[in-house]
Amino acid sequence: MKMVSAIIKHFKLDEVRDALNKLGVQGMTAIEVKGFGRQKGHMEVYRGVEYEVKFLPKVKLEVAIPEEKLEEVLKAIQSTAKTGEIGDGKIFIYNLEDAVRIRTGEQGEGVL
Amino acid sequence: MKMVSAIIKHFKLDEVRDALNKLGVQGMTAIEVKGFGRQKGHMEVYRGVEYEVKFLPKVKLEVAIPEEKLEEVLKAIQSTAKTGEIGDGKIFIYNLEDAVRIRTGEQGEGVL
Amino acid sequence: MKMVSAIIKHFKLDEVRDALNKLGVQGMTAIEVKGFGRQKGHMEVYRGVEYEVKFLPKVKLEVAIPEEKLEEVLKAIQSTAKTGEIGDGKIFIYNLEDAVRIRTGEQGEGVL
Amino acid sequence: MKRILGLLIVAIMMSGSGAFAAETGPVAPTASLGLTASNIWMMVATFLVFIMHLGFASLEAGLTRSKNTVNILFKNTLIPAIGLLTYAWFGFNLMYPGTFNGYFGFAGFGLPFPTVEGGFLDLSYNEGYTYWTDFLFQGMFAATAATIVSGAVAERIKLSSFLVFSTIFVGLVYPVVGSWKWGGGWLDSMGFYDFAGSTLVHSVGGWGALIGAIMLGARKGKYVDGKIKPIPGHSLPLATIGVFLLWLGWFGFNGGSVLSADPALVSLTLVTTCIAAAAGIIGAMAATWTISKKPDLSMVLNGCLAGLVGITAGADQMGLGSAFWIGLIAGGLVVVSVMAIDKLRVDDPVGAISVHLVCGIWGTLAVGLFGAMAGVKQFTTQLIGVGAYGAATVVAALIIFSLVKMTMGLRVSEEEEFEGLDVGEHGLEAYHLALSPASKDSGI
Amino acid sequence: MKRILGLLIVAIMMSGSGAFAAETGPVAPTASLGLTASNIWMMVATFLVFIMHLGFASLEAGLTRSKNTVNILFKNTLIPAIGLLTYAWFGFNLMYPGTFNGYFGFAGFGLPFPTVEGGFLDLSYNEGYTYWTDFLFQGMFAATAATIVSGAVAERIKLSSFLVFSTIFVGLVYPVVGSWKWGGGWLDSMGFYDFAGSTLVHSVGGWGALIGAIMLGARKGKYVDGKIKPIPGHSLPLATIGVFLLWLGWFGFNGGSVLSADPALVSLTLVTTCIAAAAGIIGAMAATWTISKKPDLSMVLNGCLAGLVGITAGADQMGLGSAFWIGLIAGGLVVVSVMAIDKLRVDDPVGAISVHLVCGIWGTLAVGLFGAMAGVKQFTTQLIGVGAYGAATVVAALIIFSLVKMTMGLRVSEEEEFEGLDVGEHGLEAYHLALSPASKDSGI
Amino acid sequence: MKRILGLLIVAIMMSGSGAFAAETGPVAPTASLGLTASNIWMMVATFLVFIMHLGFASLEAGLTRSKNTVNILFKNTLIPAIGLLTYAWFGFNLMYPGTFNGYFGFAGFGLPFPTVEGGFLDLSYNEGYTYWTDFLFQGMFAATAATIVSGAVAERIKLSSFLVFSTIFVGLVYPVVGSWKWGGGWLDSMGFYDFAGSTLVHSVGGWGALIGAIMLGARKGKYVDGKIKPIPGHSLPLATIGVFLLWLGWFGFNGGSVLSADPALVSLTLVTTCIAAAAGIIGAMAATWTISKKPDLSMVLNGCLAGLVGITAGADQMGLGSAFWIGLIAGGLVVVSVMAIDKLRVDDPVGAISVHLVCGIWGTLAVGLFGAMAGVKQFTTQLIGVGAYGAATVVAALIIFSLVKMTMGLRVSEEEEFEGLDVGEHGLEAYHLALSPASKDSGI
Ligand SMILES: Nc1ncnc2c1ncn2[C@@H]1O[C@H](COP(=O)(O)OP(=O)(O)O)[C@@H](O)[C@H]1O
Ligand SMILES: Nc1ncnc2c1ncn2[C@@H]1O[C@H](COP(=O)(O)OP(=O)(O)O)[C@@H](O)[C@H]1O
Ligand SMILES: Nc1ncnc2c1ncn2[C@@H]1O[C@H](COP(=O)(O)OP(=O)(O)O)[C@@H](O)[C@H]1O
Repeated sequence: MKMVSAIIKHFKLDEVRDALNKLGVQGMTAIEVKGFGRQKGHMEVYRGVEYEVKFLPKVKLEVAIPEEKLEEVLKAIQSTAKTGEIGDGKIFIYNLEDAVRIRTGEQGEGVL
Repeated sequence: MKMVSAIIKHFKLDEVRDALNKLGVQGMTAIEVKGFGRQKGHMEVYRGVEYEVKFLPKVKLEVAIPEEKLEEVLKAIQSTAKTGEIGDGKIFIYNLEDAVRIRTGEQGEGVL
Repeated sequence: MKMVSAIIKHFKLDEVRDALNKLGVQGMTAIEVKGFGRQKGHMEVYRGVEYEVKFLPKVKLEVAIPEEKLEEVLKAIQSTAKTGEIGDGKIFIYNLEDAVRIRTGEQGEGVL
Repeated sequence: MKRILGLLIVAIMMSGSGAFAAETGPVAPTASLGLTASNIWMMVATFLVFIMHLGFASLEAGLTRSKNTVNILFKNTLIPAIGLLTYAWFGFNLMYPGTFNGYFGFAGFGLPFPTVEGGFLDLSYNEGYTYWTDFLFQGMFAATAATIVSGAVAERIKLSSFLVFSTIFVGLVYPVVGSWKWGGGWLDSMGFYDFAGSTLVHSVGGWGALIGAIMLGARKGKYVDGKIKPIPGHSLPLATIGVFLLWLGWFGFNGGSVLSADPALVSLTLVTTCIAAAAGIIGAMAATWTISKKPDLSMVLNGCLAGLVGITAGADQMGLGSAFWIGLIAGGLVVVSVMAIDKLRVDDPVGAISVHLVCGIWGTLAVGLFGAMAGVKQFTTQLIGVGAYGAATVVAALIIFSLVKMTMGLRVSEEEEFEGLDVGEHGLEAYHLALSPASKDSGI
Repeated sequence: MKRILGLLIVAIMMSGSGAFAAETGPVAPTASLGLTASNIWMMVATFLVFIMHLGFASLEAGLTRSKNTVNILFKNTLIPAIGLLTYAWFGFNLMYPGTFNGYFGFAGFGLPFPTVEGGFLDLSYNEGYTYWTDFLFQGMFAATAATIVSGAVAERIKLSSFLVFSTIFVGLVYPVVGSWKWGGGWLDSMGFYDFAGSTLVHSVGGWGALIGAIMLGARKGKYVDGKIKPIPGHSLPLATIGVFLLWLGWFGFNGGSVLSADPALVSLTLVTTCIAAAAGIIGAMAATWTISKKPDLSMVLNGCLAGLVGITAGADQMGLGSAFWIGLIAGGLVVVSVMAIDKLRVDDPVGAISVHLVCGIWGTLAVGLFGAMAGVKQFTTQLIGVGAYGAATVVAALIIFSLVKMTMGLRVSEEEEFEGLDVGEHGLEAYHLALSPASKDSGI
Repeated sequence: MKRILGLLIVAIMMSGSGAFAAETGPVAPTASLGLTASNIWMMVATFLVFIMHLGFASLEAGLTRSKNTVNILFKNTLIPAIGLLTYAWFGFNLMYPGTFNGYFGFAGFGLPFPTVEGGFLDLSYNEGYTYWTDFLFQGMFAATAATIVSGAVAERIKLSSFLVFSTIFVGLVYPVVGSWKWGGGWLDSMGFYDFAGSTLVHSVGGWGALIGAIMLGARKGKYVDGKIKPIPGHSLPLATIGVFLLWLGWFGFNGGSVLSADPALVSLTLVTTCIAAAAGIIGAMAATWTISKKPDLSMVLNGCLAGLVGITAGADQMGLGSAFWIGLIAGGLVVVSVMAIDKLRVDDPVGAISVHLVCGIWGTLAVGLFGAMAGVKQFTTQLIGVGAYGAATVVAALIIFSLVKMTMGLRVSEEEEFEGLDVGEHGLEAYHLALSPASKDSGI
């Protein structure tokens, strides 16, 4: 099992979710985060003093999937979340050792 | 070392924490997230237009533990977080390569 | 590639970020979390009833880096985030299997 | 709910012209200067009492959880609407029936369209205000009694059940028992004194709150394994705005109860009101700081209201010293009472019972202990009044809540309670705030 | 923007003493009791109308997203400033030009410094208020018309463009069309009736809002793939505070429009105003509960305002029954209208068009259907008035918005819209809230 | 702290009847129409000044971090309570001692219970208001001076230390220096003019704020490595609500300072007040837009207050042109001043020093530059007044703050400052908001 963690722009969330649903992904978790990468933040002014807001708001989407779906999931996220401008985000892939469904106690790929 | 990441219902947090404390778990981190799985969200209405709120609020609890505790920790979370209804949540298990206590610079299982 | 996840005090964020930037780290993601470890929370009172606030606010900083930078990154975080008091936080290290830049679709260490 | 609503609307429609009576168009200007001046004062007082509804809405929303905020705001928006309409339709004529048996009287449905010739709009009606001002000022008062209940039953009562309860409580119970004193009924004849409503408004609301809180039971998670678990309010700025607006409103609540702009009497009333509010703040601060070691803002806010409720029965009968003591004691009392009621496992999220019932009783009795009317005889009469209002309101609230419980149910489902009434009853959430830069010194 | 601002300032400077006229220092006290009393009332009414600006600011901010909150608060802070200054400089003298041709008149730049001897400050000016009170009350009114537009164009209009539009709209359009009725112009002669501005203020603002919303187009993400996607407001407590403050303000808006403290007339006006507001709440609740199955707080808040706008044209001409029906229908109407306008793909984040334009028209026509003036002839005249104001304002708004669009552009960039106007236009965010303990029953 | 509080309470108890004096029960109605009307006005003005306390509470809370919000609300709730009680106990009699040496006088502890026969409640006391109204209006004023300090020392001062400072500052310093002008003292004799308190209230508060901010030092993290790091306020909606309420309050602050309802004078005062506020908004917008390239809402809000503070000293002496210029300059001045004070490393979280001290001085001097009193001689007298109040208040504030620092300490621990004073001083957090659906166009 893999855990795909994608950091994307807020307004792309709906599209990405729909794309993943179409691939049969049945669950996911979203987290509000702040980050920066090549995209560098922006200047704000408060009471005459300029300062850099370094971290910009993004959504982090975590999706646990069976290994065989990895390729298509990555592709789906990458293509829907893309606008072509910097700040589009990144996807990180972790190995997931196991998963448990709390309601039933089941374990393994079947719970995803 | 393992990192156990449990997505649970808010009102179960206290119970889960107490159960883990009893097992000797000395630290954990909680994050507010939104997610869906088998549980599908609900409808809301705003100014006459119905729409689906797809992501429901959950708490994600991250607990780093020594490998030997994994079994009992999973069991403790699963049994206390369970209500038996869909939406109870999921537990994900990652391998944790190392851990550092910032205060002292110590590394390894001892810091958990 | 490694994912370094550091749980630190809010007011240390700026320093840590600057230290990492100096090491050539080009991106990171911050998340507001609540946690406890050796540091145990504090008492609050509401309408005459005392109760323990168990989870204290922290920032979780996630930084994906090439493996060879791990050592220096850990050191940089540990030394800048440290105040010497309990509650300074912890660093967790995960293996990162892959990373994708959404804008371009590139994969691998180069995107970090 | 919809059916009941429908019935209400149809009923109002049928009583159409009957209900709101003949209309003959605008009236010619009248011109008594004294009336003009006093009427201005009474209108200002009306505005101030009106703004108390925003005060209650803010306070109650602030002291409860954000998942129930829409529900609370909704109730507090409906209450003045229901209050004013029922008061126009029948409440005013129940409360001021003219000459009656002292216990129950009714001057008929709807308000007449008063005319100058009829003597409603000039000095022959009153030296202090016109018929319309009278109605509006009294109507705003009426609605506050229902609002008090709202806070105590918050976060678990079904919306429709609450609306039905409120309609009956504010439409029937409040005016009928109110007529006993302000309508010139039996308690008035007996010498019972309640200047602006420590008992008639606040205790009446407070008794309703008590019965409601008991019949509903506590919020899930409040009392667990024999321990009290605090459920902190979601926004203390909102609660603070509420209390300041309520203090502001009290200038009209007490100052308007003079029923004229008499400079000496009104200004004295305003001063005693403010001194009691200030002393209530100090009293509550001293109590909470002593008992809890830390000064609890929510208690101090309750303390301000406690002082205000306490002075209300005798605001025109006190000097500054008396006002100070009444307020100071009320401020201390409210802190102790909030803790005691919690110990009794009666779950009152905003402290409405302590503020309005406990301090309402205290203020009513204080008329017999302090100021110009102090004396054993008056104290006894005050006790009788307190008892009579308590008995009548408790019985009425029990009956209404029981009927509602049997027919529509009182409490939302456990699941809805967990999820929040906002989503459950309204399908709407109160806040949509993106996670924003932290305020804990970090650069995020 | 800066250039325009600069020009404005220079212009004001040049007209320096000319603009604001001769100053001869404080005036000696005058002493007519009737004037004193009435003037107090008119000043209180002025304060109440003033606080409507905070009401609008809160309502509009509450019903939009938190990333645009600073921008909305900024606009709503600027509007009363712009309104008062332009009104002083020329608006007042455009609206009340004295004897004129009935279509356009201008009494010159700047206000005279009135003197008692000149007859501005005692009974010879007016029995109800002094020259200054007159100006301030009318000036506060003027600014509300621009505020109405602000809500409908929120979350996408460029700040500088909005400020320029508002300056012209409130400085020129509002007073000129206003003079047709309140200045004693042609519609006044014709018998058109609009007591406190259902048409002159609310519809005028509403037409501006409609044109603005159409010319700007919808917010990104509002209408996607042929579907309406709701964009919920970020804080319903803020919106509720706004509506209560607006109701409070309406006591002055309508009550002050009597232009004296005449007890009978003012108090009747206040009662019809409140009954209509209450009925608007009930009407909207019934409509939203029926249509959407769940009672939507944002609709009920709009319903309250709808009732208030509806009664405004004839608040002094109605009895309670009429006021009730006007308010009830307005409350239902606003719900239907909000949904219909959304279906037409006109994106009005706060419902300003439905509340102010639709219910403004309804209220104006209601003068011919209900109350003392009801009749076919009056109804026809009301229709003519509605049409005349509609035509004139639409044309004016079209011209101004088009000129602004051509010269400075109307809409922010797509990127800025996504990021929020707060960061884009102001470099400032409205909230800096750390993630705080949840209110979902958890211990975090 | 508790000990001091105890002492205070015991002291009040001991002076019991002495303090608040004999009570003889309610007084008989009096009946002078002029007094009745003017007294209504003065009561309304009192309410408006009262609501300024909510304005300050909202503004200060909004412009600081959410981890200190409970603390700020607590202080701002306590201040009117402390202010009113000390003013009743001795402040009023210090400020208006009757005939005295011009520098210090005291008419004794406690207020008499005034009677009609004694001439306190009818025309023989005053044509504009009763004794009680006088006390309450002045008492509300007194408390504002302490509130001003609160903003500048926010986020780092110990609660108990602040309460002790405020008690002495508002109880002793404000009335004694106030007596020099309004009590008929030496500056009054000299011809110094300060209509409603640009100096007596705002500069006095502002000097206290300056000394407090300097003695406390900056908030941790404000000035780091020689650079200024902005610490944005946590809620600009709250701050905006605060400023609108303050403007509303100023109608009473300035309008009430006429001390009668004289229609000409009061309405002129209201107009100059509003024009200056509007011009202050424009001035600050122009300054911040020019200097920072982006229009900063927090600066524009300060600009509005700057205009109001600026006009306060001469609100009854100006024409519209003068009022405009005074406000416009104040609006620009406040922006420059906020930036300059920051450069001097004096950390004033809300801009209190710039608004109240700098613009208070500006307004006081403007009386000698604009309007009816303009002239070299008056300007010199104004300068003397500014200097005298500056010297006296600085010395007094230095002494009190030093004593408090030596005995109880001034500043919270570094750890508490990081964690927030809400948890540290009160064990309570201001907000409990669950992370809610984002408002950044996402579906979460
Ligand atoms: N090395 C990294 N470690 C952790 N998160 C990162 C890293 N680089 C980027 N991110 C996250 O991805 C988001 C998008 O980065 P961005 O600068 O847009 O990338 P790109 O250069 O591919 O356009 C950032 O806001 C941050 O949250
Ligand atoms: N595949 C997944 N990847 C990431 N998170 C998931 C996934 N499936 C479920 N979750 C998380 O777990 C939560 C609970 O899911 P739920 O539908 O209740 O599971 P179940 O079907 O086991 O009842 C969701 O809200 C979501 O946050
Ligand atoms: N075992 C753990 N698993 C997950 N997070 C942890 C764990 N231990 C500590 N943390 C996180 O680290 C933060 C700092 O812990 P702390 O008690 O300060 O550690 P220390 O004992 O090293 O001082 C906690 O608030 C929590 O968020």
